[in-house]
Amino acid sequence: MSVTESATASATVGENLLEMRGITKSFFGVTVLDDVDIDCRPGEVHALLGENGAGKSTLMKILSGAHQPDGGTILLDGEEVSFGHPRDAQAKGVSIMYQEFNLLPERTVAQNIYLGREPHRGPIVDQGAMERSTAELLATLDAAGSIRPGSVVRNLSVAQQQTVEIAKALSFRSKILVMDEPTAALSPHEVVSLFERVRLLRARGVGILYISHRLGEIFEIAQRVTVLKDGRRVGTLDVAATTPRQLVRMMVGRELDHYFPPHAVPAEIGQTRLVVHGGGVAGKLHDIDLTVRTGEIVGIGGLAGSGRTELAQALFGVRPFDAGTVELDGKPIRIRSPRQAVRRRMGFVTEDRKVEGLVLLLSVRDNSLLALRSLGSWLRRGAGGPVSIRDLLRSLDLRGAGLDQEVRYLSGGNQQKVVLAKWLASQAQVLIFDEPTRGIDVGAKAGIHELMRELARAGGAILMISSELPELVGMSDRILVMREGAIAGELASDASEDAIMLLATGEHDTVSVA
Amino acid sequence: SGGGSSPTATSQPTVAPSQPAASAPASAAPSASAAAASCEGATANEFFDQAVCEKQLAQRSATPTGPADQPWIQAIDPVMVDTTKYKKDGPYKICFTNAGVNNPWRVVGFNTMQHEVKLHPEITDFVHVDANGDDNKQISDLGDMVKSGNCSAIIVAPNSTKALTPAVEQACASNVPIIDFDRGVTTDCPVTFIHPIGGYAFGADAAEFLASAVKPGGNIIALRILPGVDVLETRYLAAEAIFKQKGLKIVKVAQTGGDAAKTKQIVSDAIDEFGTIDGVWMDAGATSVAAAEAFEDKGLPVPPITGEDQNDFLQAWKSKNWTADAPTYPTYQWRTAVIAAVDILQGKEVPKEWILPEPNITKDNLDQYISPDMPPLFYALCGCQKMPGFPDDWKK
Amino acid sequence: MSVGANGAPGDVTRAAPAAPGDEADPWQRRLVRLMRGAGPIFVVLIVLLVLIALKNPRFIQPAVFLASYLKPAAPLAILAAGQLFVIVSGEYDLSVGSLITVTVTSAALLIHGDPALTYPILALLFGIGIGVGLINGTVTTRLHVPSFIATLGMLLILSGGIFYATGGAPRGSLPENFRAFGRAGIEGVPFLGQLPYAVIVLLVVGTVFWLLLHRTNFGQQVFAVGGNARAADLAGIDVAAIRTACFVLSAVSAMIAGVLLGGFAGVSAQVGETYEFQAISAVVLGGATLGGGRGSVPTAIAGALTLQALFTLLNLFGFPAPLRSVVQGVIIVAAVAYASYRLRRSR
Amino acid sequence: MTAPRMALPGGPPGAWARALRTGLGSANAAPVYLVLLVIFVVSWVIVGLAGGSFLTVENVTSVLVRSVALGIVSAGQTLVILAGSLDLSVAYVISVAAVVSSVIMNGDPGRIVIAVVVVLGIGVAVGLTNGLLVTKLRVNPFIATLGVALVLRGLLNAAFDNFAGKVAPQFETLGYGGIGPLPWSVILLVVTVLAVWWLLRSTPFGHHLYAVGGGEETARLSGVRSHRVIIGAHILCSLAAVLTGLFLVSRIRSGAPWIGPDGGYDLESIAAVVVGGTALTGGRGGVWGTLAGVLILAVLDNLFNQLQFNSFLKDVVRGVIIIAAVAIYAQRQRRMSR
Ligand SMILES: Nc1ncnc2c1ncn2[C@@H]1O[C@H](COP(=O)(O)OP(=O)(O)OP(=O)(O)O)[C@@H](O)[C@H]1O
Ligand SMILES: Nc1ncnc2c1ncn2[C@@H]1O[C@H](COP(=O)(O)OP(=O)(O)OP(=O)(O)O)[C@@H](O)[C@H]1O
Ligand SMILES: [Mg+2]
Ligand SMILES: [Mg+2]
Repeated sequence: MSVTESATASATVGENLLEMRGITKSFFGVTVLDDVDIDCRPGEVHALLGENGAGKSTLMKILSGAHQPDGGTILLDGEEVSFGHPRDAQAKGVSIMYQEFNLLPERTVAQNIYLGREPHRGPIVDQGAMERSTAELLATLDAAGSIRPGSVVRNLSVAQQQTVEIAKALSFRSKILVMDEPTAALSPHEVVSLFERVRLLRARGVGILYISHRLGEIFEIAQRVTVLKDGRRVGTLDVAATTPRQLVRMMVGRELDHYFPPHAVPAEIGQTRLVVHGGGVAGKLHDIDLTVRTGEIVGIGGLAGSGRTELAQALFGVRPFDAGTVELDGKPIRIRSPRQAVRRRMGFVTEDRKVEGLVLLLSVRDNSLLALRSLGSWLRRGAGGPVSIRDLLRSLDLRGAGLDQEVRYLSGGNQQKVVLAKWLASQAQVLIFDEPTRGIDVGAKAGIHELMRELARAGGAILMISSELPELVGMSDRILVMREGAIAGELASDASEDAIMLLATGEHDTVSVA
Repeated sequence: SGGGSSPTATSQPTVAPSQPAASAPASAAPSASAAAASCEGATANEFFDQAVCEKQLAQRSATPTGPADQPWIQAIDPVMVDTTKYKKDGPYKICFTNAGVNNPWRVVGFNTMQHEVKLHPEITDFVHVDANGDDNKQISDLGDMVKSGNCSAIIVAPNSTKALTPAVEQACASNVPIIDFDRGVTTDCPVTFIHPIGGYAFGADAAEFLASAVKPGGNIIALRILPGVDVLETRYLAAEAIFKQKGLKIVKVAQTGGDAAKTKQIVSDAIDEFGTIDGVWMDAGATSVAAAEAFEDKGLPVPPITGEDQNDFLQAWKSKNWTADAPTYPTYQWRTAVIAAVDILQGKEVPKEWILPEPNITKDNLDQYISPDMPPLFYALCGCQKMPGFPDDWKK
Repeated sequence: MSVGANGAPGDVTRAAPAAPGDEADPWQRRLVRLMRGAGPIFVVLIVLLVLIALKNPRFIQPAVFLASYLKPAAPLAILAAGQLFVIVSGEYDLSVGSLITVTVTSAALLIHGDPALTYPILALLFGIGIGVGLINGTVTTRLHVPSFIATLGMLLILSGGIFYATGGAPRGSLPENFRAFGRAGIEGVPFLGQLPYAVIVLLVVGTVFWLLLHRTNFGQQVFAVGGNARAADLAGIDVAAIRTACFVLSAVSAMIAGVLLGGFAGVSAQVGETYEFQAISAVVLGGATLGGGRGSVPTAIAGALTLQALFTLLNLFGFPAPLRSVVQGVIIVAAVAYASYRLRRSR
Repeated sequence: MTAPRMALPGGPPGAWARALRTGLGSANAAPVYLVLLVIFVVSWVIVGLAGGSFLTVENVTSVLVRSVALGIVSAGQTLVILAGSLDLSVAYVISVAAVVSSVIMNGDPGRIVIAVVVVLGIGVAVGLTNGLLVTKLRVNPFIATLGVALVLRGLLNAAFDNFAGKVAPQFETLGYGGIGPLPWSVILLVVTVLAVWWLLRSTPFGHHLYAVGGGEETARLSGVRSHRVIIGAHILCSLAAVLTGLFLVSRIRSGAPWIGPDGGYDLESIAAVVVGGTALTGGRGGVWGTLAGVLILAVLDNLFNQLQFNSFLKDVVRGVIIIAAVAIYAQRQRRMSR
């Protein structure tokens, strides 16, 4: 579908450290990688770019042996390899820093970093050596002060955990290093020291595959960039020979303008719905003040770990506020559990569909009725309800799935639509979206954006957490930016992405585009 | 746990002389006189001992020493041993390590034992430790009693034969008099071992009764609690031999695990399978009533059936006028253990092997053993009827 | 309880789902899924019954079938149906065996053979059952004790408690009007002869539980809770209440099973032994998933009937008693392994 | 958040608990030992008042000896539970070990070694079976090990229905002998616990065990061969059960097929492990906690014996204590995870 620009800078075979050819992969019948090629040379940083759900992480998980490809070949130093287990990949000198945290909360930093390859004398793990080399690693990341090798990961902040992930990836001293969004939760000066490491590794001839949504970073350290879209390779370019605008077009397949539905006009915005004064959650959030009115979408931006999900969880009673007051339609309320929130016609589209949004074993119908049923009496006969689920899902344009299809067989986008159906069926008036389009393909993404806007127009009050700046800017009528558990500031819908990053980091940062 | 195969979950081994030496008015015991019976033709397996079998069958007609109205201090062919070396002045502390009180027979027995203790002012302290049917715990329990060094005498009711032997040997070495009753141990170091005649006799009584009551060639179902418990195996071995001699057909041998529901199920299935069952042989009486019900529920007459001196069986037998027989394993041996302990401490001689007689309950002497106002799981041969506190203490 | 290697949603055993994308009407699809997901156990059951009939033709006479097969099978079937709720909601109930013993022994103790007391005491017993269920549920959901441990503790408390009360062995007795439930039946029914009350009770309980689990809001929420408790919670479902209700249903089914067993064979101290494992085996044979989210009342009952048929058959063929547990062990493991294999293949 | 670490009377301040924890290498060991301490002291007082002797060499050794059988098998159970699995087959493995070893020895000292080797071999086989069922066939551990238990039970009862064989007299010293007041059996227990502790704390296997129990996927992505780890844990668990069987048969002189199930070692060992503060979900806990759990049950046993308490009432108290202990840890864990 999308034009494949001539892969100008493709290297001649032989000098490549790594070649992945014709990689194909599908999950539950949904193809997420389709005949993808990528290679990497010694001492090169090869960036991998693409929208959420484009397949970047999956491709890298195949390289690291976490997933097995349905088709395609992997060549290391020209010889074909196949990784049945991550250990095989490690043995061949491929190490990866995963996007989602892969640390054991109950274990120490050192134990996590050397998990699976503990230094040992004879049969005995050399704890001392382990902690010493951990300390050295952390020192190279300027983190020796803040993180002890012996401290239990559970007690670390998200940013610190991110740093540990990096230290772990570096500790492999491997030929190929994959970094999947390493800077998502880092503050700029942490990013700087990370890049120093990366340059040192390049000098040592390590090949680095680097995934990031921040174009600025790519232009700073990458030599080549491959763009993925909907699981296909759009093209590979020399960074020197391209521009952010070109990359964005390759990623999105269209110009960014006239992509999001129009913002709310003042007339559409009605009375105040939800108000929080000085809301706080011990150790997580403090001094939260916010207001959401009918008809408007309030965006919440910030770095990962800035407390956005906690805020959503506090509002919805998952981990309730222990300080401050909340008002709904002018009346002070206390929401101590999600159940109470649902009974007040609130809805929460969570960050992680599979874990928090859906019962994968149940059918589309049953998932759509989840919230509605929780409101009904126990003995009422199962199906139905005031709204017809069939019509509802038709209006959501849920393709390729019958009502009795188990949701685990749906694509990410369709799954997200079922989550929406759940809240529409329960006629939720105040809706919180946490990363509503994470891992969802462009088409479905536009559909979901349309729906959110329609909900607002229909008098809904919407709070939208997003890590995607374009989405934030494109969808929000107002933007709140969080930093370290507090609201750092509020911006108008026409705010620039720099302005958001500036508030999010509290200092100047490289410009980032989706 | 997922259910074990322990003999402790089962009812007790029992034996009975067909001539209840004195405890019953001379009654027509099973027509097949003991003399006629023999152990010929029994399956010679690890448990079978021809000589012992013959001896037990003979002992059923032996006349025990001692007062006829107190069978618990009677003894069959006693060989007395001197106990002066254990003589000591009271007051006494008697220690009792008990396999458990985990079935009706043991409950009645232990209850009776406690009342026996009350009859001896010289016993100022009676220590009872319950092993919950766990060999290893009982070994520790016994060990602790010996170590504590303040027991005048130790009574042992082993959880299983053999297992306690090493511990008992150590106990004997401590010069505290050891009294073993109910199950044996494979050492003769205890001062006395109190037990009824033996499994062969029990099995034979029941089998002889069926032989007399069931037409030759009739179908017999033999219900056993579980295999492998020596004291139960002997019952079956003797019965099997006698059925062979008398030409009765054992159409089914099944393990009930001592569970009423299972018993009833097995019998009911057997009736469906074989059409007619002419006699039911039980190696223990706890589930006899359940077995009989299997016939009643099919609207069939209850065939000749054997049981034990458990009250529910005796009452059903009488009220429903069954053709039945109840060999017994008297709970009064729990009294004997205490009596023996005191005798030993007072230096009186006691039988080395104290073999107690047991009445066999037949239709003729049934009435004297029925106690209508007692609970169903009461055992008639507790020898407790004249004790202070009877019957209330046995009802509560 | 976490099940280690099987903790990940992908690993727990499930019946195979209907193929994606196929657009049949719901009822057809339901039928298809029933056949695919639950078929095997019915096939196994029928095969076993046929084998029994071949060996013993009397077996298929309605009267014999009812009296010698269904009647004794009823308690386990009812117990399995109750346990199923707990399993589907993602928990275990190990206390049912001892609860059965408590029912029988305390009934005998309290009624003491007096027919007049039967119904009051029955009411009291159900009170106890509901109480036990509530405690199991509360300890699990409010005190966050894994149900495996909570109900194991309850097992010790109940069995210890009842024997402490009775002094070691059952006391008292059960009057005929109590025993009738498990023993008697409606006489003179055309071709059936006697229709045992136990079978009627099984039909009633089975139907009620089936409606509850598969035809009500509550039932759907049980599946949701077992399938993904966090998602259920975030959808406003009262997870604790649902799970507690499941424990109550399980306990009540144990009381009913106890009443039938007591009626069938009278007072006995071992009456409840190993029933907790039998029930879980039956439920698993019926294709339910330990860890929650999958299962159905008809197949759970079929699982129980299959176990019963298995024992009858082995007994019929004079199989040495010990080897029966071998067969049972192999069968439940094979059943779960097969389901788990089909699940992975279906991906 | 560090506020009251324990809901127990006499709980010392956090510092002490922390010291204990680091010392015992298990986040939950601290409260377990406090529970043990409390129960110990309470028993001491009660027995003292009742005029019994509690803190005597005899009594303490008695408590320890009573802990040996459950202690060893629970140490093994700790491994599988830490790995996120569990093992319901230990009771029958114990019986198999007891019976087979006694049959092989049959009173001949010369055959002690071969007997021990053979039963250890059986242990490996059973553990391997459990492990393969759980990992390769993806059978839920509860069902897998329950099934194996049923199979063992059947085979055992089919082959042996009574005391079988006889151990060599020398072998009985394991059950009854000792150095001075210290019984060999207690030394065996201590050695086993130390070995498991060392394994968990100092070997790669131990680290991987915690990792797999704490998050199998994470461990796998980090290059841990999670299946091998789980299988290994099951093998070691069965071996521990075999040791228990050997100890028990050395006490009862002749193998009895009911010795395992009658001791209720399957559910009791799981109970001891969780009372010891190891999470049933895996990944958290340790063998010292388990030892404490076992001692708690043993001290209760001793207390009830000395007071001649009704043994059924003891089950009630056990049930309550098991639930209460786990409830306390659960609350504590939730506080920490906040
Ligand atoms: N284990 C899985 N099971 C099922 N679907 C999956 C799995 N992992 C990824 N997917 C789907 O594959 C698609 C690609 O996911 P992937 O994580 O590779 O995207 P990505 O490019 O990394 O996105 P992001 O930028 O958000 O990280 C998504 O639709 C996702 O839902
Ligand atoms: N209740 C929770 N339990 C465990 N992890 C959580 C919980 N809430 C949030 N997290 C995870 O902790 C990290 C920090 O979450 P937080 O809400 O503080 O940051 P955020 O601004 O939402 O970042 P993100 O971009 O991950 O949403 C995120 O990865 C989030 O998924
Ligand atoms: Mg990704
Ligand atoms: Mg978040």
